[in-house]
Amino acid sequence: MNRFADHAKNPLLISSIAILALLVIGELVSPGFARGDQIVRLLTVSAILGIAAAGQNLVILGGREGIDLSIGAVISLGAVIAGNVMNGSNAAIPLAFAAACCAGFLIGVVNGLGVTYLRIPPLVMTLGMMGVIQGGLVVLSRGVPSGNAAPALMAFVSRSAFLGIPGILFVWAAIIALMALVLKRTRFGWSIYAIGSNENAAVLTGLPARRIRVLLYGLAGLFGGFTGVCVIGYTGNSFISVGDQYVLPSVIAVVIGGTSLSGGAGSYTGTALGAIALILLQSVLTTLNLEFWGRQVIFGVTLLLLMLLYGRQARLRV
Amino acid sequence: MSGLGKLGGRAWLVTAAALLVLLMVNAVLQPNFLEPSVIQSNLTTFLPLVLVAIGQTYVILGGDIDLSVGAIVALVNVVTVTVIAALGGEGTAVIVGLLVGMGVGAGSGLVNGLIIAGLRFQPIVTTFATSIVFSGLALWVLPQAGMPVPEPYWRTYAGTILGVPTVYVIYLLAFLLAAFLAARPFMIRLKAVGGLRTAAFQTGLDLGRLRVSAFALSGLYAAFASLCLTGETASGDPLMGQTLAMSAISAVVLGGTALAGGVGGALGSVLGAWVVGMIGSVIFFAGLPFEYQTLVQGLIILAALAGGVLVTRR
Amino acid sequence: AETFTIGLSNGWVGSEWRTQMIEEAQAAAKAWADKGVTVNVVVQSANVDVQGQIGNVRNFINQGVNAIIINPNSPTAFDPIFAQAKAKGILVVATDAEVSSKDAIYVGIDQKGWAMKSAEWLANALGGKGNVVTINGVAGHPANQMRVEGYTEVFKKFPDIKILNEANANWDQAQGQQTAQTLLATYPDINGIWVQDGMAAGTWRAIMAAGKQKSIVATGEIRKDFMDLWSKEGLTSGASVNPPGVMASALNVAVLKLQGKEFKDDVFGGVYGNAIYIPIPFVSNDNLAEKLKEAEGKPGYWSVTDVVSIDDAAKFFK
Amino acid sequence: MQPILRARDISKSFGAVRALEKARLTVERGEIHALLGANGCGKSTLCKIIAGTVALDSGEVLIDGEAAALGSPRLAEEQGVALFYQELSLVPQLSLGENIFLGREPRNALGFTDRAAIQCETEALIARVAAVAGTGFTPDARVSDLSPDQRQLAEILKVLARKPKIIIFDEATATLDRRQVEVFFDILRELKAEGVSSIFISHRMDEVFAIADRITVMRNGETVAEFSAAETDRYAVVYAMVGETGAIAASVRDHEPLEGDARLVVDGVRSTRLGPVSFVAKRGEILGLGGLQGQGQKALLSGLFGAEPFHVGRVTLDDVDVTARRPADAIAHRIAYVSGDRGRDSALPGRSILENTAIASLVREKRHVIPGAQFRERFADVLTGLNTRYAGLDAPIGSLSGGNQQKVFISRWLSPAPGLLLLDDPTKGIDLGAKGDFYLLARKLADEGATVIIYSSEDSELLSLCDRVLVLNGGVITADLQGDRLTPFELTRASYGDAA
Ligand SMILES: Nc1ncnc2c1ncn2[C@@H]1O[C@H](COP(=O)(O)OP(=O)(O)OP(=O)(O)O)[C@@H](O)[C@H]1O
Ligand SMILES: Nc1ncnc2c1ncn2[C@@H]1O[C@H](COP(=O)(O)OP(=O)(O)OP(=O)(O)O)[C@@H](O)[C@H]1O
Ligand SMILES: [Mg+2]
Ligand SMILES: [Mg+2]
Repeated sequence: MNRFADHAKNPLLISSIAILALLVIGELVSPGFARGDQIVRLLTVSAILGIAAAGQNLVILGGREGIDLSIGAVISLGAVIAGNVMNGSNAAIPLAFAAACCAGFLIGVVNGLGVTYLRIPPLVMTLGMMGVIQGGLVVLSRGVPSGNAAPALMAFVSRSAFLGIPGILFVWAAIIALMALVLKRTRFGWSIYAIGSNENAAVLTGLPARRIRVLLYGLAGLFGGFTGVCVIGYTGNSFISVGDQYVLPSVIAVVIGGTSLSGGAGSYTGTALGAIALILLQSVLTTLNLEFWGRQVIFGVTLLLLMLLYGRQARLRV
Repeated sequence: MSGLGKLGGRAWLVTAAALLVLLMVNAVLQPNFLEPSVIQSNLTTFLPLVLVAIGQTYVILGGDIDLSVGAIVALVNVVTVTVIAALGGEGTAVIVGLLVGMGVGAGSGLVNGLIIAGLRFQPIVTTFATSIVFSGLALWVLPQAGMPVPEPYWRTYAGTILGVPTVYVIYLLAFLLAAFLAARPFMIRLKAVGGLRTAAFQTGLDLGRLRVSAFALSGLYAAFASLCLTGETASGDPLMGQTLAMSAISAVVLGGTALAGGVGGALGSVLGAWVVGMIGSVIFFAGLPFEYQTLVQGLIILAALAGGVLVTRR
Repeated sequence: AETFTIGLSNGWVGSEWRTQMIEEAQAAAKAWADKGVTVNVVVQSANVDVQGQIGNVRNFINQGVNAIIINPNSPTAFDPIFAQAKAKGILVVATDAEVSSKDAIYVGIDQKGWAMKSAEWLANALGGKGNVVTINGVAGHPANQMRVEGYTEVFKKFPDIKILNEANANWDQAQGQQTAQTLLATYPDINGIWVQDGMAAGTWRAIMAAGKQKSIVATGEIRKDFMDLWSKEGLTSGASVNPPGVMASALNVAVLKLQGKEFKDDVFGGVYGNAIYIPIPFVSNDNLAEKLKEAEGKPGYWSVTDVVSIDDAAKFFK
Repeated sequence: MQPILRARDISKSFGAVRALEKARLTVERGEIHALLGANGCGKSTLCKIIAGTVALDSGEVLIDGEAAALGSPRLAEEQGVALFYQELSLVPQLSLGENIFLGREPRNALGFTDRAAIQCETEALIARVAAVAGTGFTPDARVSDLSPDQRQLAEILKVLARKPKIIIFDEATATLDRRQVEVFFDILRELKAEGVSSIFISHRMDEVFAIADRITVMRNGETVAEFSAAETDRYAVVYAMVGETGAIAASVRDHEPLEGDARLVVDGVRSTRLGPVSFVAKRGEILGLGGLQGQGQKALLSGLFGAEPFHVGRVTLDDVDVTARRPADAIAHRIAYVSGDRGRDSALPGRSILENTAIASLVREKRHVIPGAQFRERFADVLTGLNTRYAGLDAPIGSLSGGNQQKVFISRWLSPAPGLLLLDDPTKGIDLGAKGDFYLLARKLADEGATVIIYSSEDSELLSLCDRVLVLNGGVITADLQGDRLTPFELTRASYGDAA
């Protein structure tokens, strides 16, 4: 029982089991669901959510009730900026990435400054920022052509680059590896865990906790901007609410990936698996020929069941 | 009382000041702003947010958060109109509908509370998941908007009870319930739970019961809000109330309740909700071009939140 | 000269279609100057829920406008507030989505007819038989509901058309694309996809990614950038037009009414008996080139539009 | 007669950590019973089990001869047990009065909280400690505004207000000064006179022998000895605590005045509750900071470390300006700081022992990438050198007992050795064995050329360890004791200043 409980606490294992189970259910319900090319497409969608969740993961790891609700608006902004910058031209893709990431980074830094120096609770700061960006997008998108994704960007997201696998998956794999490396093997990574675990103690070992936290929010924005470019690569053109659907799922992916919402513990590998599990679940539900409300209820209940395994708070009486 | 004044005092004074400024600006921009009918219509508009914010206050004071209030509002609305219609729409049907609606609201809150406090789930993600379930159920009960409520219902809501506008009566009752709860040991204990959970536990408080009560109250107040909305809209709508949760959190924080729990109170949240409502009104009467409205509203709210946190910080 | 103040209320700012709707209404108001009528418009446009939009209407009432034109967030929720507006002598016109209030009129397209038109096109394009999936907007939303009724009614007339699955993707292009991907993978034998609005672009991307653009027919949409793609890729598609000009049309009708004209007795119809339906243009491969010419020089987000001119509007009156 | 409390064969494990192994404790009616043992031997765990906050694995507790219900703190309270928590059980956001009556608020006829009664009853309780409580200790003072010793007093009052028949004081005197301890002892004696039984946990042997009737000693989760205080002596008790193998640290003070030049020069520093303060310290010197609690000793240390920077003034070390604006500045100048408040200032809970150890070195050595095996070995060596007992570098820090955790936090600064070591009551709540290791380490570092500044709430620690003691009062230095003048008498006199 104890051994089982120990394993049951390993989020990587649980997410993997959940993913396998969903694949099996999907294949049973509709043969062909777990086919290779379909899996690749689902992974592509997961990659977009997963990259968005990377930023979310960082601010959550950094503790102090870290969360970024503005990430959806930043994604939309990134998509709109990228669309305007590229406007169908392959040559402008690097510039589009740069511009979207910069804009996201700057917004993230503002979030970070508000959270650390003005000590506004992150939920509130980023919620307010979400409203501001959405308003800014309404202003920005008016009269300005929203533009189109460049063909090469769309190929990057949905066409095979190598062995039937699109470029974005290689990029995501690289991000997963890089995040694991940074979190486990660099001082910056250790610092994130340290400030998430006990900020005061981290400062007393000489870590610039506030600068790190500002940077984390900046990175969250940067990942948001990057996601925005990927989204426009996926959809072909941008619209101002395109990022809304990523806000809470990015948090959920982090949580079912085993990162504690109180900070200081977790990994991005888990988050990536969480993102895949979430997208798979949505997909399986789509294939079930149910009324919409039934899909909703099953979706919500499944999320609760997943959290039953490891999204829980510590017991008070030990 | 002195202790209360010292602890909660500064936070809601700031919000009150902000509200005063907004009121004055609005009065300048809108000549008939202070006419009783205009005041009443504004207060009517703000009422559902006020109610949801009061309920959310208890959850936040206890150190949790409830993102599902919007979905509860929708669920209560469709259940109420369905029950009233099913019972034939007479006087007793309305009463039963109201009671069932409140039961559904409190019950939904209870479910949240039991899952979160009982199974030790994270409140943010849990209430997000239950909100998906509640909205699904709302769509099951009433797949599309419609099903008018009987005329006496919404005529009474828009009219008067014993000569007093019904909306004011509801404000009064909501305040009385909030004041009742504030005067009970329940409030101190809830703040203790939100303030430092281990200490509250070691002191022997029944954390589970307190947190569940807070969620149930939040659900109940969401039901009140929903019943008001039903009075305002005179019909069922399974998509009702979707932006309420986030606005209510803003209102609670603007009202000086600490998001981390342990500090604050319902009165501040009422002021906070009024501030959120007044910002929209001021922007309208300032005559901004429409594409700037969302931006300016966002900026003002962000500034108000930041300002509030800054001023109350020590 | 006559002067009227008209309040325009829009409860969702998530798409450029809405922006275009308001801009066209503003332009229509200006155009009245030629007729010696001053029409001042006051706009309230933000993401609000029903309660927020009721607040908007209240503001208009308190401000003392002559008429309110609203793109409502609910068909039924405004009955009491419209009654109050009418009591103050304010004309209330709903557009884009019908309202149940007997104190308001509706000027706009018949959403059900809109769906029937494209469903008929799809059924005919399929030769009256085949497997169809549908991708809808927000479940429970009135416009969505009427559209579902519309296509259901049409497809019922074709016994050989089988609806395999009806999914909801919330009028979000990316979700539409993701849903289409899953459906395409789940049902290898899809012949036709009936899909609404912006989600059509996403659906077509999924179809193209699956290499099935020759074997599947699907409904399309009326944004310029989609029509560009449509023509470039030689797709087989058809799209009912819900013109963003509906609000301008409503405004023209409203001003005529404010001038004291009386409606003809038989103009009203619709679900609630208070609707003036305006024509629904249709874009198909037959007239695509022509519509693209109209769109020349417009930004990618521009939608094919149509406004009931003042003269045409006058035909509704005695 | 029945003992009022009898705990038998209590066992408890936290995961792999065995906290208690058939521990026992017997307390008679109306006695003051000291519970002693090294850090991590399970004292707090045993108490928490009796108070219902920790679930036991096996064993039984009898109160008045009846099997006690241990399911929740609430049940324990109903059976007349109250626990003073080592980490305190106060809610910082609530007022003192609300905290004291939390969960048992007086009510009026309508069932509403009777705030007037809270105010009045709290005032009555405060009166018992008013003489030593300092300013601002009022019923409506917010607990987060109280100083650490005031919070400790508040926890004492909270426990008293529950009118229990068995009170457990788990290191209730840890941050109290002598006068406060005296008042606390008076309260203990009153309770005893009323027939209330007290369990008293402390690491200060003086206190134990001053107040206890009987003594129970625990080691490694087991109860190893029971004494009557009158019939035993310190040596026997300490011997039982550390076991045969334990070496008891002797005095390591070097009585010869130090030769050499001033190395650390602190010139006119000032901060909110400090200053102006000026002094010099030599290479190899262990400089103590004495005086009553809260006279600016901590402010001085955290100022030197840059955690709460000085407003004015200048600090030089080896003629280099080391006035720190933030800890990183100080660390760059090889200044190290170890706090006694491990939970707040040192521990990175949930992280591994390696991370807890190595993080400061990464900063100091400006490394951005974590090096490999050699790096791990380096810290394993340091920890071993301090006699730290741990399962492995990757085990979480929480798996260690308090004393061993403190060794980890000290080891942060030892590789390489610091030039100036600031110790802020570093042995608070640490057992004798670990303290001995600690003193030896401080002396060794000093001998190797470091300057050590230590604040301690225990005078005996300063007297045995330091070459010189600066006594602070009201934020300024009022005495500089060294050589012949470094005696308990002089230290006490200087601490109390004119008021003595
Ligand atoms: N949030 C709440 N909403 C409504 N009623 C409540 C709420 N909390 C408590 N009550 C009810 O009020 C009464 C008093 O509650 P309270 O929490 O003060 O408990 P109590 O009577 O003091 O019990 P105890 O002291 O044993 O905890 C109880 O009957 C309880 O059910
Ligand atoms: N909640 C917990 N989780 C895991 N281990 C724990 C927990 N509480 C205590 N321990 C472990 O149990 C052992 C006994 O700890 P306890 O706090 O009872 O010791 P103690 O005698 O009170 O020590 P000290 O004198 O330092 O206060 C230690 O090894 C400690 O690390
Ligand atoms: Mg202890
Ligand atoms: Mg109670």
